[in-house]
Amino acid sequence: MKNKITVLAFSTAKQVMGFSQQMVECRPDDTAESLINRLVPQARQRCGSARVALDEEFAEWSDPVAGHQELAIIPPVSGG
Amino acid sequence: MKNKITVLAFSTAKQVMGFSQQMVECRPDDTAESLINRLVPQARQRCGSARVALDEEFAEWSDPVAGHQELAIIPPVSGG
Amino acid sequence: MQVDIHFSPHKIQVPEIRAGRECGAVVEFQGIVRGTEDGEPIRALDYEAHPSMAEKELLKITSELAAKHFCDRLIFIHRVGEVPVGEISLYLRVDARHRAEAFGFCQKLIDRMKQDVPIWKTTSNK
Amino acid sequence: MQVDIHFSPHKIQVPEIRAGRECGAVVEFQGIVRGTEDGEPIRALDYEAHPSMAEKELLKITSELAAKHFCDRLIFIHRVGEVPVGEISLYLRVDARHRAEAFGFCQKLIDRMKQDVPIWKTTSNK
Repeated sequence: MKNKITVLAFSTAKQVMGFSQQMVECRPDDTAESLINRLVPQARQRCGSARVALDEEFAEWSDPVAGHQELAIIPPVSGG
Repeated sequence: MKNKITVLAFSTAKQVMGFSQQMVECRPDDTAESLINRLVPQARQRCGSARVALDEEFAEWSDPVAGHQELAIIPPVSGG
Repeated sequence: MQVDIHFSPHKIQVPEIRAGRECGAVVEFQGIVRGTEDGEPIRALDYEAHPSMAEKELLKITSELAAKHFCDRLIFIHRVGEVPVGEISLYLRVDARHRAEAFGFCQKLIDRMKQDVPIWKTTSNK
Repeated sequence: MQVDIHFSPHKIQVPEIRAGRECGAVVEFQGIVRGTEDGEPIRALDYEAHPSMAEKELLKITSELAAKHFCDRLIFIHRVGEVPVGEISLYLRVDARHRAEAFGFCQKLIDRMKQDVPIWKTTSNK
């Protein structure tokens, strides 16, 4: 059985990733960074100073994604 | 011809003076302090930390009142 | 800067105004009469003012503050007479390009008002 | 503390709410879309958000701030989608006993929102 995770890309990250939401298969040793880099070459670098959130909590790009349902790429925010 | 000035007393100064507004004769050498002390003994002291305004501008108690139309006794303010 | 200053014995109606094209921030403040004063329940506060002097002082303060906090508009409404618990005694609205100016102006105006603007409150015993 | 957080694609209607009996200060903030962005005239801004994560972040920030600035109520409404020039993108209302708490809470909430709450604006080219 394969593990799947929903990847969300917002704002400028949407352009880099080419989607706003996608269901993705992940490998047992995937980190947030390795996962998105497999979807788009150098995605992590190209997303600049974006942060990552796992299940709606800010996390580190080096954190493993195993056990999470959602990975969100969070470019610098600009609400208001 | 006598000079007259309107004396206004607000808030706690009203209790001290016994009026909120009164037309008063003033002498040529009157200061704000001497004028109100003549109306009510020790009025200046009894008005505590009140300030005085002459023609709607803050002034000193030692300022002469000659040439002004209005003297207002301004206790500590508390708007809001 | 457009400045409107009002003293009114009537219940304050919060004005509905469309902000100007270059306005990015509107800060509004309502001062409301609380149900207790110095720990004792009250029914109302009484406000009195020297309105024409108060307006002059507010205009002085406004022009001083405007030099530092660039704002487009100020509306200042202070109720006078008896103000029942739960009703608005003071309403302020500041429109500015950016929020820091609007917040700075509004807060400093209240601070200065509480030092120098001839308005007084007393607990209503009626 | 009562907290209401909303994200809505509709024009923001400023809520009319009576303050509680111990509330002495209400601070409201409207963030409005200005007619120019980086010196260029614009027609609208587009806002997007991760609403459920944004709500979680706002609740965290709110409970941190409430420890220092004791407030009774917060209403937070952020519009999403296209927001035309002159319309409200963000509405905040903070009710507190005293004005310092209400102003402090409101300003710090906006500052923290602009650091950590997943909401983004882009200039609308439509």
